[in-house]
Amino acid sequence: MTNYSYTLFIPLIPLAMFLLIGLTGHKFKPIVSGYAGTLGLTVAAFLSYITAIRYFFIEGAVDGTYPMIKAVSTVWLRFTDTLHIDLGVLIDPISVMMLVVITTVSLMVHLYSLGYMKGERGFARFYAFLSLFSFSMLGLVLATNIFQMYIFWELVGVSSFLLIGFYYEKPSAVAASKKAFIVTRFADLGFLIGILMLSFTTDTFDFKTLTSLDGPIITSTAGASFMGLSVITWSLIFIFIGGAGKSAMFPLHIWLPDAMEGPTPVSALIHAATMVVAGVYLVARLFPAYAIAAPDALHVVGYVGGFTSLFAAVIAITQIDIKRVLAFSTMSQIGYMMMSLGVSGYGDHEGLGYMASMFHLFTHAMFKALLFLGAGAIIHAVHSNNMTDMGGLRKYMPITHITFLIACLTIAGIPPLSGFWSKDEILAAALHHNPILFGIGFGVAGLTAFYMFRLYYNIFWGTDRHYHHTPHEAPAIMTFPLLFLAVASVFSGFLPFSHMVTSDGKPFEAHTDMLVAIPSVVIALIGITFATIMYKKPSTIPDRLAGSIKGLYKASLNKFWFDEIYLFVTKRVIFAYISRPIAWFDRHVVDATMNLVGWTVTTASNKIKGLQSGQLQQYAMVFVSSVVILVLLFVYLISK
Amino acid sequence: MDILSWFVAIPVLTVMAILFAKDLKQTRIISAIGMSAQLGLTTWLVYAYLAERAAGNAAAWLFKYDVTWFTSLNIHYTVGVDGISVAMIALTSVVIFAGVFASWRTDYLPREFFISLILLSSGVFGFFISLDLFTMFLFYEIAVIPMYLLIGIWGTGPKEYSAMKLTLMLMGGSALIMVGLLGVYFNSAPAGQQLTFNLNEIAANGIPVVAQQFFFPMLFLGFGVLGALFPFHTWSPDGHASAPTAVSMLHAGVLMKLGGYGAFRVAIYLMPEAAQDQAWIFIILTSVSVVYGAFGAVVQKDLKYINAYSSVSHCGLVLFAILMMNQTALNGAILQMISHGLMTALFFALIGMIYGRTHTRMINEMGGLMKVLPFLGVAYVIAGLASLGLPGLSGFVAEMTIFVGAYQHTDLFHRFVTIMATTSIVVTAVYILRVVGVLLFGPIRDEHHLHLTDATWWERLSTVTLITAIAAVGIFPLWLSDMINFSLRPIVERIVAAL
Amino acid sequence: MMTEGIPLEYFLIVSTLMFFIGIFGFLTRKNLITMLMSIELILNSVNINFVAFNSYLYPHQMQGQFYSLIIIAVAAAEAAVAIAIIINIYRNFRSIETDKVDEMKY
Amino acid sequence: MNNQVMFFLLSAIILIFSVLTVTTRRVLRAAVYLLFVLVATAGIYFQLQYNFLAAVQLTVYAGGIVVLIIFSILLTSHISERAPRASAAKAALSALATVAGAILVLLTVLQFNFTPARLEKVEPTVTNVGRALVSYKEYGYALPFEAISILLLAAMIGAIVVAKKESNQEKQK
Repeated sequence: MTNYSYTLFIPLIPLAMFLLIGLTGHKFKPIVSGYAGTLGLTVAAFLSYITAIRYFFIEGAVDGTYPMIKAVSTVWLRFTDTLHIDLGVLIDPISVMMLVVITTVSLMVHLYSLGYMKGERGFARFYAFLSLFSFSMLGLVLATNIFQMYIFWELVGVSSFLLIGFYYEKPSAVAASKKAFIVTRFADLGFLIGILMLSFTTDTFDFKTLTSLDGPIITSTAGASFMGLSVITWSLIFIFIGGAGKSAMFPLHIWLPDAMEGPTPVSALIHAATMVVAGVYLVARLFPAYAIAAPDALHVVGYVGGFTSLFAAVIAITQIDIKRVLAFSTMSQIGYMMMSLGVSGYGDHEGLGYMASMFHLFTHAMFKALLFLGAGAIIHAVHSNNMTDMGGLRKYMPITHITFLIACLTIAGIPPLSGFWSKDEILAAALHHNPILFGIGFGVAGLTAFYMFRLYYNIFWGTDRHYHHTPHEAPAIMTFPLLFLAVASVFSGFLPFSHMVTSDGKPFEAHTDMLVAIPSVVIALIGITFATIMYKKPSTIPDRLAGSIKGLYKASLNKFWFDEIYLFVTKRVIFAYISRPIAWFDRHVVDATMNLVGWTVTTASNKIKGLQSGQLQQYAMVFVSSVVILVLLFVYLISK
Repeated sequence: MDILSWFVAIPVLTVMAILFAKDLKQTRIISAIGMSAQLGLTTWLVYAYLAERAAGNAAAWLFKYDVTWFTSLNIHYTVGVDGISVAMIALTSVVIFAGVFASWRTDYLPREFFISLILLSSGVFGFFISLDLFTMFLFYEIAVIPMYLLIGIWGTGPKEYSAMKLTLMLMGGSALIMVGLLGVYFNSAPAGQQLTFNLNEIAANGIPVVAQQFFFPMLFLGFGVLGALFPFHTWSPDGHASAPTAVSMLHAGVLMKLGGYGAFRVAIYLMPEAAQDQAWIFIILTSVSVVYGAFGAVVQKDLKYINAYSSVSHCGLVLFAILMMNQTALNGAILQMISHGLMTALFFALIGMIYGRTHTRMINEMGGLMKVLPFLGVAYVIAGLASLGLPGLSGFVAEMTIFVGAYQHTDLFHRFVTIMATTSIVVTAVYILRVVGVLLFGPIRDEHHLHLTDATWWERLSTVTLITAIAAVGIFPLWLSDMINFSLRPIVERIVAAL
Repeated sequence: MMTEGIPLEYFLIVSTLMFFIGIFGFLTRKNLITMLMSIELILNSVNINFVAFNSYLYPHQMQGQFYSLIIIAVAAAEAAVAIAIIINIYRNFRSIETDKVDEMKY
Repeated sequence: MNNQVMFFLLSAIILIFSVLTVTTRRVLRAAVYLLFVLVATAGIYFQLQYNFLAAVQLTVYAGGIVVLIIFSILLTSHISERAPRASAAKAALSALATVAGAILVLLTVLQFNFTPARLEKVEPTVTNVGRALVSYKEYGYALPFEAISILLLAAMIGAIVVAKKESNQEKQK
């Protein structure tokens, strides 16, 4: 077996950069930090590519299976003899794939930010956080055990928090970062409970043991059950809640649109390409457990994913803020991936959904990062996030325009761009397993094409707006990542994913199902056509259409009022009916009880003090009457 | 003199030296030297302890030393350390060291202040090294009583009230402890044999179960008061809010740990049968503490109140874990004591520093301080992240150990309350982020705050010491955890054997 | 015998009544001097008791008589000291009413 | 018969003047009434044939203490001054307590059956009293005698100190 221990450096280099920039960044010129971070990531990316090439092409499958290799592992914290958190590096197809995705996108974002963030206050801080994020995300995907994953899970959460709140003087950014952290934290609670339940049942955290076919999960007979589902199922559902939180699945999605308050490169990296797919990655990581031991949990995953993808697509149609459109589109696409996992079986061609999900994860990372970076370039030029402030930009920003168009076509699923291939596999998998989900997926494909082109036309076509200064193309340091990602978006579809990343590690032959491919292309084209009619030239159709379905339009525009519901629950219910009463109870009941004890003692002592009045005759009176009473008692009453 | 007694002697010597100091300058230099020596000694102790263990010395207690000081009642001055006490001593040294620097600029009666503060720490050290229950109690009282003066004289706000409340409630706890200890003493040996206060001898003899049932709740409650057990925690918000910075640090950071440590060392260790029988009552109370404290913190407006309630929650977790009575949870309890000690000390230090600049602790009167006070801001964020259990900082290690340990129980009740307790991590995130969001982020709310100056060197030293310790525990928890585990094993075996 | 026809009980009744009259005076009079006089009444009633008991029950001894003597002596001493104190109080308080002399309370 | 008449007369004087002593509102009169009581008590002693005691009673009490009291009264209050009436509640309570006490004691006393001793009586002559007073043998009272002497001395000095000290302080002021 090959020695992969050098992969340890892939996460450690960004960590070192984080510490270096974080501790000494303020001593140098800001740009030094940027170069240092970028350089570090370049090395990491280089190592990742080497690893991928070695793993997939040089070493290849052993006995027809891609092995799961623990390259490095050291005990970090011991709970019991069997339960201990190890820190290590796990090499298997999905982790290697994720290494490539993360380092690539992260490197592009690092480069891009050199231009985008130029002159910002806190430039060094930005790069420090980016490095921290890269470290955490790489640690997450390389995790050898579920607790290590949880550790890095939290770390990516906090990096995301820090980056969303990068403009910490802006109240909306602060609120968004807080929201993101708390919502995902809430989900992580589910994750943690899931881990506790799982570890209690199986007595291990180790992924290799958990997912092996003769491991404790899969071999364990259902055991105790609760509400008809086994403990394993429950724990996997809880773990999925964690994943759903990070991946912004319904109903834990509300943080993602707000997270767009962060700098745009961050949105591209964290909230489009890498961190938000952690949930998908988590389910994929435990996939054998889901697929074999807890199919019910997998169904939950599928339905949640399917519903989210539809739900988000509907909202995306009406949003004005271009980053929000992209955010909902991200949600929708991740829902797609989840759905795909949900409709997958285990092994061989049954595992098509799994493969498709990973495939889509890969391609999505490329084109979504591209879209966000493109959006960033546009925002950089226009100084606004709203598409109502844009229009006719195609002549000012040709490179951005072309790359953005490519990305739109990719996400819409037009062959032969990468999005087509991955989406096609997903739909094929859904068709075989669950027609309802297929229907949803099919509809979402059309909606996606529609809203993406609505976005595209609104930005690049239509009339010029009144710009403060003439928009101009971004500098080369920003356009290079766009071009690179555009190329990746175009060609990544041709990667032989079914030969590399499969549910059981064994390659299989996937073929394009014309029965699925043709309708999906057709519906995408229909979506694009509608968008072209409505938005290419200024027209009144959108307004009239909106008028005719007013209720739905309004619901979509307001994101189905989910923010308001959450706000209601947190502010009105938790604050007003739990926290405040508890605080009140503490002050006015518990504390008052203690004070009452004190008051009783003081008052009693004051009263007793009053007895000692200094009045001689009062004492004498008491003395005499007491003697009389005592004599009466002892001589006459008790003795007789 | 034996090595451990120096831990008591150095503070006492420092206090005596301070008596000859002329002004603030000399006082603080002497204090700093004394506490640095203490920190150095602690480092040496940790090293020596680990070296002994590495050399294969498997005795439960190391560096033992024994003198009889009251023959007729068989009271000894017996000292010794195991992994748990070494950890607690290390915590105390770090916190007192940071505390001295945090109160660098005490201008009102500085000599008296430092004398009380350091005297208090000598009590704490004595408590952690004692193996004789009576001596332990003596040191406990030494640690608790200067608190009254420290809050009553150097405090802010309704300081007399708070000091009185705190002292009286803790004295109430002490009274229970005293009764419990006497109960233990009179049941410490079979009839006709010499009664003893020695922890190990009592453990070896065992206490009759009937007596246990009676004295366990007294001892547990008595220590629980100091450990902020619901509903006896209300001294904590007022006390902490009124106390001066270093006192809050030491009190929340170390003194509250005396409660947890005592509950574990005395109540649970000596009376496992009763503990097993009655644990459910206290488990309910502690899990209430955990959740209640967290929710209570959400709506507070005063920084110190927030932290005090947060302490209630975190210390509740300590007692909660102790009551789970298995190796992992107990290990978690000790880790949590250390972790909470460090981070709450950091919090209070920072709150003191911020208060010293803005002259308010109301979060809604401040805002955007990150911009003017970047060092303190970053430190506050780190403290907050430690508090909400971010991996890589100490809180995570401790909480996870507790949760995993507590969940290992086979019966449903324990697992259910564990899940209840885990919800606190979300609520913790809510209040921590709320404070960070309002206090540090956003626009600057008060124009006067624009001209604030960032941390001075002593403030930096104080916070960096604590942050380093937090990160050290958080990043390399294994040595600490293994050290504690090693010493816990015989204790847990004894507890389990008794059941 | 000069006590012929007078049973012991008669003396005791007189002394008891005198005793309680003294107590009543002590309880009701506010003037310190009248209180002192009440005390003298009480002491006298006791003396009568002692003497009567001695005479009737233990005529072969003289304890009762001596007790009375000693009591008289003590009463004299007491009166002297008490009056010194009273005068002192009067100097300080310009009054010898008991309810005004309650500085020592609490 | 004479004895009885004499006794009742003395008893009546004692009781009536006792009551008057504690009830009169004029302090000086109270002192005079007290004098009557003390004299009547001396009469009782005479009747019991304790002549020495009676003499002491007359000299020390009637002659010494009452005079002392009268002097102090003159020092501390006006002749015309009338003591304030005790409050009704206080008087009632005191009366209740004393009456109850008196009844209780009387009941006890009268229930008890005293049997007068038929022993040879030691004549309480001055000779006998004097001998016993300074004797340190059996039934000798040397020790109480010395004790009382010291007490008297102490009281004397004490009285002087108490009465004098304040004036010194006043001077210092």
